[in-house]
Amino acid sequence: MNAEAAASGGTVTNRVTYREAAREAIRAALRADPRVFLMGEDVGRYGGCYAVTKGLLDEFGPERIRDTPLSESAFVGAGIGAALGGMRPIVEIMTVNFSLLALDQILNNAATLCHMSGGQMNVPLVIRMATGAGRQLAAQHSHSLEGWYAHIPGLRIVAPATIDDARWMLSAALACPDPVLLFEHIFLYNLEGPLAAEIGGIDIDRAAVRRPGRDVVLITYGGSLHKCLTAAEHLAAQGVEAEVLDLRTLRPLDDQTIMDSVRRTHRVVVVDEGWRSGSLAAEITTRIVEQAFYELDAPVCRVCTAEVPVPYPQHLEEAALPNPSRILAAVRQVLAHGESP
Amino acid sequence: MQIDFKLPSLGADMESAILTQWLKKPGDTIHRGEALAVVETAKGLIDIESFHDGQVAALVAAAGTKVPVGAVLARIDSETAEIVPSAAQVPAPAIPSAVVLPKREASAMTEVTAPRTGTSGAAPHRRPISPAARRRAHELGIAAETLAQTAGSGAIHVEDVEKLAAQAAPPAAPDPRNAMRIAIGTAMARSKREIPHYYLAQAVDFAAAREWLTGYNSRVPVGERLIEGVLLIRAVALAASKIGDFNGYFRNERFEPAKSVHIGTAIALRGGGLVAPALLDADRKDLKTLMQEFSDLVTRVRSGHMRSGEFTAATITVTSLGSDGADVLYPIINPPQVAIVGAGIVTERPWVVNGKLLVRPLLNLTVAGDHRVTDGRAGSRFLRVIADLLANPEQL
Amino acid sequence: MTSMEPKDLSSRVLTLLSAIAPDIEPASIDPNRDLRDQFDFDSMDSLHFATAISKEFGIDIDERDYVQLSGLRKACEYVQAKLASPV
Amino acid sequence: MNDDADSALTRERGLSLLRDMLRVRCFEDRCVQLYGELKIRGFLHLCNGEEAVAVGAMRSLGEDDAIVSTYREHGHALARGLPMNAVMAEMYGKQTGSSRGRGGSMHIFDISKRFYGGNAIVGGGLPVSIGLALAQKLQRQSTITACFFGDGAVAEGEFHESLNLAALWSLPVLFLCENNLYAMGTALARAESEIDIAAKARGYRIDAAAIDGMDVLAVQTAVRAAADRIRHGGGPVFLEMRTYRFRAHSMFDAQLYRDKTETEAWQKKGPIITLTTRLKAANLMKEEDYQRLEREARAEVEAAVAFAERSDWEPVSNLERYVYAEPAQ
Repeated sequence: MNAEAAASGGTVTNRVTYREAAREAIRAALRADPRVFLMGEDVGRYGGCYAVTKGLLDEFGPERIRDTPLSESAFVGAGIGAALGGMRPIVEIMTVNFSLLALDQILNNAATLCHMSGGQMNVPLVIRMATGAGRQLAAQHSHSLEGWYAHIPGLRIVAPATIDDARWMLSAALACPDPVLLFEHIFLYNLEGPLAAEIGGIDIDRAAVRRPGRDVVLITYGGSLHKCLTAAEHLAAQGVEAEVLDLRTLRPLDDQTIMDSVRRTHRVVVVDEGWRSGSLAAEITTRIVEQAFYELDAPVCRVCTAEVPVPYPQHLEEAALPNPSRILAAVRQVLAHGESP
Repeated sequence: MQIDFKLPSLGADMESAILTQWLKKPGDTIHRGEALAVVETAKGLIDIESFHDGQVAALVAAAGTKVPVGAVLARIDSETAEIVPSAAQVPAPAIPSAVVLPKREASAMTEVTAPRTGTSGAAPHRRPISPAARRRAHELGIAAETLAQTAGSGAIHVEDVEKLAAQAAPPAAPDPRNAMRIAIGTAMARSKREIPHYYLAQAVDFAAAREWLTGYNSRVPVGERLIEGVLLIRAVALAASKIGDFNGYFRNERFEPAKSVHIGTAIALRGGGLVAPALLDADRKDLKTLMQEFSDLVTRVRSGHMRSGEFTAATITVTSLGSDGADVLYPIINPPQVAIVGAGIVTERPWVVNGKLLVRPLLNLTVAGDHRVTDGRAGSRFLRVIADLLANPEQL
Repeated sequence: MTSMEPKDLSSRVLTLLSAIAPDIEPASIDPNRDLRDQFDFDSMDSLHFATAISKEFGIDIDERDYVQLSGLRKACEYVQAKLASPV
Repeated sequence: MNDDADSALTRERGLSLLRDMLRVRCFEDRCVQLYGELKIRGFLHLCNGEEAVAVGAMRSLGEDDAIVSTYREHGHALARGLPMNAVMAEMYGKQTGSSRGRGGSMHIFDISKRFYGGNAIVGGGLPVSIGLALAQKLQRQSTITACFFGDGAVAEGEFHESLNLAALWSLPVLFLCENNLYAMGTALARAESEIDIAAKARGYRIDAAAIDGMDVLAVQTAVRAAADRIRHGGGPVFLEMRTYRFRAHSMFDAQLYRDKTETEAWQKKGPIITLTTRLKAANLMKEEDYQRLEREARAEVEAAVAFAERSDWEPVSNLERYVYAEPAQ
């Protein structure tokens, strides 16, 4: 936040990066509530693998900005325990790729304790993770597993894809009595844009239409949002008005807003960086068939990552991931469907 | 040799940095691995090193400025630069461009059009129609709008569409003749469209055949007499079994020769229309048997008791105009068969026999062939075999 | 065979014609007109008609006489003549 | 490649070790430049300063022994004998790379050298290494498995589970911990309650020792002795190689967590300087030898760069190959 914004307050907007917005969200949370503390690998001295937490150690000290050893199961479990014990921890898992080492704690403890204890205990924990591919980090560092976590009852899963969401979603997540997993796609950190100074009541329950349209809806989240917006601009030049729907919350899914878009456009493309089989895109497609079957003028089309471990070379990675070209091809397909052969 | 010292990329997602401090000034010597400047990145201050020994020639970027990755920061005079030029100069094979989103998708997108139903905006209550029903309506040529107006408010399914189509049909029972007309039309249109026909005609001296026939008929009771048509059928059958390329089907882009010879005999119906049921194994039956079967066939056609198999079994068709009609008949092949023999009427004509001009009963025989299977030379050979058999009826 | 009442003869010949050409409406037949013109009678129809008459009335019909069976009235007259003076 | 580590230091043996370390050092420095020029992308973890561990260990391991490495693996791969052309082409992501370009810097594999590759997940290789050792034991093979990992892995659960299982089943595995004092950006003392890693290993009743990771001769001798013990059924051995990395943890690291003076102090006692000083003192080599070896090493690296530059990209049509085993041709 540069000086003149802070000084004037009010609704003046200034230009920040997604990274700075995310940092400001953590800073504001730490200031607002003494129970809040941050824990994760290299979040302190190193300043965060993606530099989101740079400078927080100097401002809040080592007790509330806690570097951990490379012991994901231990420090995520510790986050759960601290939440049970009355704190409001923010745990950073460097990337979703390392969260697999803490999957047991997340699934069998964080997500399950409330129900297992008959509602006596809830886990007000927020876990932040970087996610996604596109920086040639190869197979083990390029996973998109939001769909896995969105499968687990007891967890809330959110994916801030805009600078405003990066800034304001965290407070809503911290206020939630249940564990919230917040996914930050690595492509978004350098995103720069205006940040509204004060947005009251940002929720984590609703999807958002980022671009209204008429002929087709692109349903997406996180790192794929901006690919869809790019595709939508190309389509507009062709006279095709594409609606772009940012899911924002992946569990629970905002069925109401999804079906509204389907009713307006009758043609659907779901863009999801996960692998197609058993993906979030599969779940969304099934719900549309269950709830808006007669609104469909064409089968739902999905654009997902090719079912391969993400390869290192740029041209193979690009071919594997959803990209505007593949989104445009999918739109052509749903628009052509059903026209006279 | 002077080298550009550029801002290196220091991280997977680093796009630029702020040059905070120069550690060398023009004229200073610099060693490989020695820090030349300090830049401010999202991750903090990072020293950037020179990869060559040499002397700083000039500082290009000013301290405090934001510089994109790859921008020239300084120039260095280097002695060690004579080793292999830094990889940057060597042209790397281009990354296949097809992968990168073409800048202007517009051209490739020309065929994208907004769906026709302009009403999809704030359409009033939209009657639910199942995809299957929508497709069936399309097949039956019923517009979605008319579907939507049908009574009731529930979803429209396939059976609803078919009921609607049935009601829309004319109350009178469809005229069978009309249905047959459509069937013949469709087959003939398809034949014209798909089969490259070639036609050959030849006049045949029918005198011997007629003479033979009159003699035969005079020796048998009325019920066992033959007609000219059966002679032609027998001749074509024998010719077809002799030259197999005219006897069979053209399917899946290739010719399938038939093992047996079933002659499709064109029988005109009263008041228009034509059927061509098959006389099975006509090459293996004598004229007497063929005549009985042919006679039975015509009787059943007249009385409408046809067996469906008989319509599809024919491997080649013979058609004629009977006793009064055109001189020459140019028939259309009945798909999937690959040939058809046509006979005009027999008429008295001047004809040269052994150099003398005589009056003879001539029959104009034609054959239409499928050029995908046979060609003119084979066609005329086939025609000549038929003509020779008719000229020597005792061989039939 | 005694000569037959003309009415009786023509009804029997008409019955024969309907038998071999069931697709012809008997009432629509013009006795004086040629069957070929009216109903596209072909050589097979003529042979069937001749065979039926020959069997019905037990008379032999030479091929050359088919032309005399080309219409209904003509056929009746032919049969009448044949019956009157069997050759 | 398994010459006798115990024999007295000769010129020939000394220069051979120096040559191998210089090959690694020049390769790593060239990678920094190539990364700056966008030729190499993704993450890049360099092992400057840890060359003695790679060269000394590989010199004492058998050709058929199994090797499990980490994402800081270029030195291990080159010392193990993987062709430099293939390793550099893999850095570029070219089809001629050691993993057909699919793995990149962190995932270099070569089955012909039984080099079971790097692993981007800290500690990820430990369970795999005891599995390889179990297979060797069950098949009564005389080979062993060497598992390289850093001090960061010591804090992972897999470290505890793997060491316990290896000791419990007396598996032929040699644990080689490259303790370079930092787990990414976290100093050892801020990550481990007990910073004597060798002592930790003894807690599992595993024979463990701490070695000066900067002394290639010491490393070679220690690894040779440990490998012999394991080969003769002595059960797992744990060697803590105390060393230091001269460059950042990886590309895009401002090294806020340590002071430049510390790095400079360690550079003065680096593996290459240590060996060169000793050889010169025993006048087994002269400065021209050093210059020649460095020139040869740099030329080999440039040849590898040229090879990588002209190599082809894997065609996109092959994207979905090798997800599952391909039927034997």
